[in-house]
Amino acid sequence: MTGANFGFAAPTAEAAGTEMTYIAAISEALREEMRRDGDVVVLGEDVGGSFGGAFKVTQGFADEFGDRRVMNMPMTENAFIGAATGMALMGLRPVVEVQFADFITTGFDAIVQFAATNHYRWGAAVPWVIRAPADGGISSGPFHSQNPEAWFVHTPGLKVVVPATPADAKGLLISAIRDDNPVVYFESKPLYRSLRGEVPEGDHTVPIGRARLARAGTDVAVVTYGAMVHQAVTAAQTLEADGIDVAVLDLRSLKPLDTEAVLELAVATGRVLVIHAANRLAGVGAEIAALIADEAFDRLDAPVRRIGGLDVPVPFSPPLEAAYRPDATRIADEVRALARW
Amino acid sequence: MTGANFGFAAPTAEAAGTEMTYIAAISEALREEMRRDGDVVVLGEDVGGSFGGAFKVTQGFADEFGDRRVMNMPMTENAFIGAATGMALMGLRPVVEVQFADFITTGFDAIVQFAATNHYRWGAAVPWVIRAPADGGISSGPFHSQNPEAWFVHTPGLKVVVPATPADAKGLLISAIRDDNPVVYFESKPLYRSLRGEVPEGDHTVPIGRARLARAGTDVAVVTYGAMVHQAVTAAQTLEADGIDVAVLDLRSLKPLDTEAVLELAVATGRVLVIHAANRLAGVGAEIAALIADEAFDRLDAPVRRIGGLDVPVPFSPPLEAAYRPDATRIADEVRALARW
Amino acid sequence: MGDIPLPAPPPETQLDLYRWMVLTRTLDDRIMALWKQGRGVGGTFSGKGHEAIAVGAGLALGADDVVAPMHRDLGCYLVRGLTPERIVANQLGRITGVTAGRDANLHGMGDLELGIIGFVSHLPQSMSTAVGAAMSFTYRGEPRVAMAFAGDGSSSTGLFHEALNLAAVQRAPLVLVVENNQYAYSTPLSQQMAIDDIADRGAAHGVPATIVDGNNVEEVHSAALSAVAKARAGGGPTMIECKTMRMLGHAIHDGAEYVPAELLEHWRRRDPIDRYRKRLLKRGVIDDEGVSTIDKECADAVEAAVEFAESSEWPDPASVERGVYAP
Amino acid sequence: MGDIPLPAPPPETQLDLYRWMVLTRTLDDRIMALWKQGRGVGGTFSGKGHEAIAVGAGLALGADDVVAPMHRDLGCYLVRGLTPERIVANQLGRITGVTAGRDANLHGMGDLELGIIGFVSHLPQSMSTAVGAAMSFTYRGEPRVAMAFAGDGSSSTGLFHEALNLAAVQRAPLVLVVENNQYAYSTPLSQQMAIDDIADRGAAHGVPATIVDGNNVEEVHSAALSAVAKARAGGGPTMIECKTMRMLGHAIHDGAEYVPAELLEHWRRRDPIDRYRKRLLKRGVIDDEGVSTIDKECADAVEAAVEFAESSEWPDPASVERGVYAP
Ligand SMILES: Cc1ncc(C[n+]2csc(CCOP(=O)(O)OP(=O)(O)O)c2C)c(N)n1
Ligand SMILES: Cc1ncc(C[n+]2csc(CCOP(=O)(O)OP(=O)(O)O)c2C)c(N)n1
Ligand SMILES: [Mg+2]
Ligand SMILES: [Mg+2]
Repeated sequence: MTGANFGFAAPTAEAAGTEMTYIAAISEALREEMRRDGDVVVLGEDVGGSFGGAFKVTQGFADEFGDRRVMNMPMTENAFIGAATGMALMGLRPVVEVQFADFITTGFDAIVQFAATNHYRWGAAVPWVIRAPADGGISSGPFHSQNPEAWFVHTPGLKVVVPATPADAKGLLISAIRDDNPVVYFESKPLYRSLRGEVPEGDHTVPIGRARLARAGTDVAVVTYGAMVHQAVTAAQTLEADGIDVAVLDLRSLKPLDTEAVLELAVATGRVLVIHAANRLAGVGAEIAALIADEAFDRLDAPVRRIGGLDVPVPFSPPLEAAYRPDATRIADEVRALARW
Repeated sequence: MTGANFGFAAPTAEAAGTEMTYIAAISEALREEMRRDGDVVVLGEDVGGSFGGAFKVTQGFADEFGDRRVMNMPMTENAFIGAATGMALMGLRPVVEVQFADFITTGFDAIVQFAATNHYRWGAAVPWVIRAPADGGISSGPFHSQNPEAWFVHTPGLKVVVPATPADAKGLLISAIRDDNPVVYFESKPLYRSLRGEVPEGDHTVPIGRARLARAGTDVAVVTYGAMVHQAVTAAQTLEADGIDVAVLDLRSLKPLDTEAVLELAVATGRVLVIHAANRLAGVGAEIAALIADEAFDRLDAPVRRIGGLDVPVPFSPPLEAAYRPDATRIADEVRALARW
Repeated sequence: MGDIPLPAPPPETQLDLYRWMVLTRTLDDRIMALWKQGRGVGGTFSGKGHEAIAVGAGLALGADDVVAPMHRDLGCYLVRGLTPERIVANQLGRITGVTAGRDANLHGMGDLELGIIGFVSHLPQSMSTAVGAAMSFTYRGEPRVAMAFAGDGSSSTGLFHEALNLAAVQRAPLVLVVENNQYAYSTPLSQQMAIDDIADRGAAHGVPATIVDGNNVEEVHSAALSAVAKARAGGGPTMIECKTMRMLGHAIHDGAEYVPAELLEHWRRRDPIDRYRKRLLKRGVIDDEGVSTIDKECADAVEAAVEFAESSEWPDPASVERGVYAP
Repeated sequence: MGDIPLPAPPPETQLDLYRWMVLTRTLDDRIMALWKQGRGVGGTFSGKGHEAIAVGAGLALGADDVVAPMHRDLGCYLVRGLTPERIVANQLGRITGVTAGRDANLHGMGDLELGIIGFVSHLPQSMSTAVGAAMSFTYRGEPRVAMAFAGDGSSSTGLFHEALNLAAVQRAPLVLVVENNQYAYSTPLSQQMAIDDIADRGAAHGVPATIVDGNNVEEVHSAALSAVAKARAGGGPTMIECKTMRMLGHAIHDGAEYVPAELLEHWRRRDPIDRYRKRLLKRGVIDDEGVSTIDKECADAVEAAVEFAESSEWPDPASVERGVYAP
């Protein structure tokens, strides 16, 4: 259980249009956009040179695109995210890597106060993307495991996406880069090299704001995103044995939220479980549950339930982190309870 | 409609144990705690000298307590909140003023990453208070009107309080100062000098984590906090004419939340409206609504509804801000709809 | 700082510098008066005393350059082409204002057509934004320069140092104008920092810094011209520390009783506009009639702007959710 | 930097400095080995090359002083009294570790009884915390000093400057030890900043700064002793820039292929422990047998610690929500 869990050292470039890992899909999307559009530049800590980023997403990029397009930054998130905003105002499309999503708070002002409010205030677009490697479950401790998406969903003016599959990782990153607004793109570290999937070749985009039905089902709906999608699907498979037919909705985009898809599924099943790895209290799941409980009020057969992380910093030690974090077993238990309601 | 709306210039010291303004109660609490306990120190921008803070909460404090106890800070929120943490670790009880709650983001790391996680990680208490003048409705624009409480409620390890009355302003500040944990104390600027009320003399504490029934009622429950409590009470008075008997619960403490009081009232009325001035999307109201909709599921006669700010930066111009912000009229309309459900 | 007399700029430039300063002061005074009469909306800021900096530095830029001014830089917004109409309308929250009622007083008064980046309260976000703009010029090989303004208070913020360091290590074409007006709100320099000159902060990042008399418009202008030329030629960033004094309170509500009267008096005698008027009269670049004409033109322009703004529509409440996102 | 030979400290101190460095290196090596064998939990950091700084500075403090070390300062945690047992157990996430399984590797390894403030990843939060601790000493009139560690990477962060400025303007009894190890993760100094010496950053805030050879433990120790004495006497903060080299990767997973081999070779020849051993042998403060004894003692202590840690219990999952708040 070392840094190798992130696959720090493994290669990310794979042949296009094949099955590939989640992280390779991110690299591919970024590489293709940079080839297509000279306005796309990359900046962040350690993203350049022969190193290519803590997770190697930009390995080989400096060679291909040059040092002025793949820029190593001093450890100054507030300044370099602000600089990305300046570049974006001048018409570039910067893609910023924060080394771990946990460090996004160091640039909080640059994101929530300036970039997010800019278009509303004086009509100037800020077309940047922040790539933020998030999530835990791999013994990385309180500062390399965070899921800070709720803060950004609550912030007017941002878009927030969280791909759960290699195909969406590619499609959402391309869409985010082409979007004229500031987009925070949360990556699920635990999926980086553990998850493989088909990825469409070439110009594959996924519209921001549209959920994906990861699994159809009629009895209970699980609404979730990121790595938890896979825990939910695993739970759903287990529950087949119990005769419970579980639908899994992968939100993909948290802001804007695909409220239509959420409500449709809620109405269809009447029983909804909302899940995320971020701590549950005042998390994004609260918004989703409140939305369903309001708008689908008289179509619900059971209360909208939520599973999330506990209201504690993400603990380091494996038994503690396991207790902190939702998983397929807890999901299955909760779905059973809902089905019996 | 100038800065005088905040009453920048009016005096804050009044005779104790009388009716006084909301802001005078804050001053009094702080002054009394400083007299009682030499470990209580004050720091922030412009809090010292003859000036006594942007809102004059600490006017006269430097004279009484000296410059080493009422410290003007350079405009460096991240550093001076971090310094407060260091002082707190050494056993002091710093009370930090951020000039406007909007600037709390500049010290975000110091709060959510260090102070909040400290006790969990290595067992050392951080007994500071951050006083954050929040809320709008007085044409102060996007950066002097924010209500950022949701971010902190989502953060493990913090406590968050929002007094709505002079008595609670005093009682909660004293409790916050004596609490051994980091407490973010949000003040409602629009109440500063517009609201007067009885304030108990001397050692008046209000337990953190306990809501207050601002108005009893049986038909519909409004759950809210801060300045919106008064809008809700006004709406409730209006609704008497409609024959609707409205209860208003003033949460006072957002973290920990008085879930018992919330659920009790939800069960008693079966109809709940949750309100805050912060933008509604993924706000604290979502947590409260989700909680009620889950735990009081079969006791609800109507969906839990929410009113909050719109998902836009707080706009400056009065007609826009009025459209942005909940008020008694909108509250009354929504309560009527709930009562009719 | 003013030891070696500078060669005077061409008469046309002298008149330009003077005229813009007078317009700035006239507009500033008028806005203060409006607020005192209760005709304002929200709070507002005066840049009185900062005219030589805002105008002198602002006029050193070319049309394609970009600038990030702040709350004391009314003159800079003006020289870049924001009309008094749009400015007053902004302060009054009207639909015809730069931000159409979205942002307050001088906040957010950006216009990319005019090369102006709107600022936010969280100081000095504009500085890192300007560094990024400057980096984009280098990336694209454009001979453009970005200028940022920052106060003495801002110079202690972390972001100031991060941004300056970034500009230095990237050799970004940045000109940083530090407006050292002795105070951050009520806090004097002595409680903000333990150094005498903010210019010393350049050395921490390898950025050359000069100190100028911020109440001498030609000195500011000349230093800015050099820094802009150097940046444009690939010479990297420069800091210009302008020593001045904030002549009114921090904002309209603030009487600034905490400022010693002698200090204000000292600087009042060095008023940038009075001094420059005397100088131009002495040089014969202008005569009394010319002075009156400019005064009159400025007064008229400002009056028209107030009239325009006060008779402008309020924004439509139904539009409140519009514009959060670029389409 | 090492030009004028320093007077040697007393032999006892020399032996102390040496012994703690050897213990540090032995523990560090052992932890690396554990991880290579797959017996680690999560990632971890090596401070190889930093021993003279962590030990030399750490030993300059008195028992009542406070220190905020970071991820390369294993030696400092040790000299302050954290046992190898608690340290290894922490790294392995056991209940007997400093953080009882809450925080990872060296993070959060604080213990106020020992005057240690635990750090967080968000660098350099410890620095402002140490400044606050120092301010509390002044406030209470206690003759105590706070010491903070920061890396070259940290020296570009805004917080570094804010904290240093705050220490200066408050004349806080702070000693700042900058560990300039040439790299922030994969990023060499040349891509981080445009200055040669981080010590130059002191001038931005009026903080005197000295440069020492970070691989010469007596030089570090002597500079730290002076700075501590000065701070204790009310003389305000000092920065000590220690030039050194990170001898392994950023963390256990990092092979550091981006570091030129010659650079590492250059610094390998200046290994702080090898150099000091030779020096002590030459001075006759220690003989070969003494060296072996220390080696053996350290190896035994570390072995016992590993055994202790590996046989310690895991934290009880049922306790996961405990301790978020002080009671
Ligand atoms: C991060 C942040 N904290 C606090 C404030 C509140 N504030 C507004 S202006 C100001 C003083 C700024 O001083 P300075 O940079 O010297 O500019 P000046 O107003 O003197 O021109 C303060 C504290 C702010 N705008 N931003
Ligand atoms: C605010 C922040 N951003 C990013 C990181 C990730 N990170 C951890 S250590 C490090 C490099 C630190 O360099 P330096 O300060 O020189 O210390 P060193 O590791 O070289 O001892 C980085 C970028 C972090 N810890 N904190
Ligand atoms: Mg100033
Ligand atoms: Mg380093």
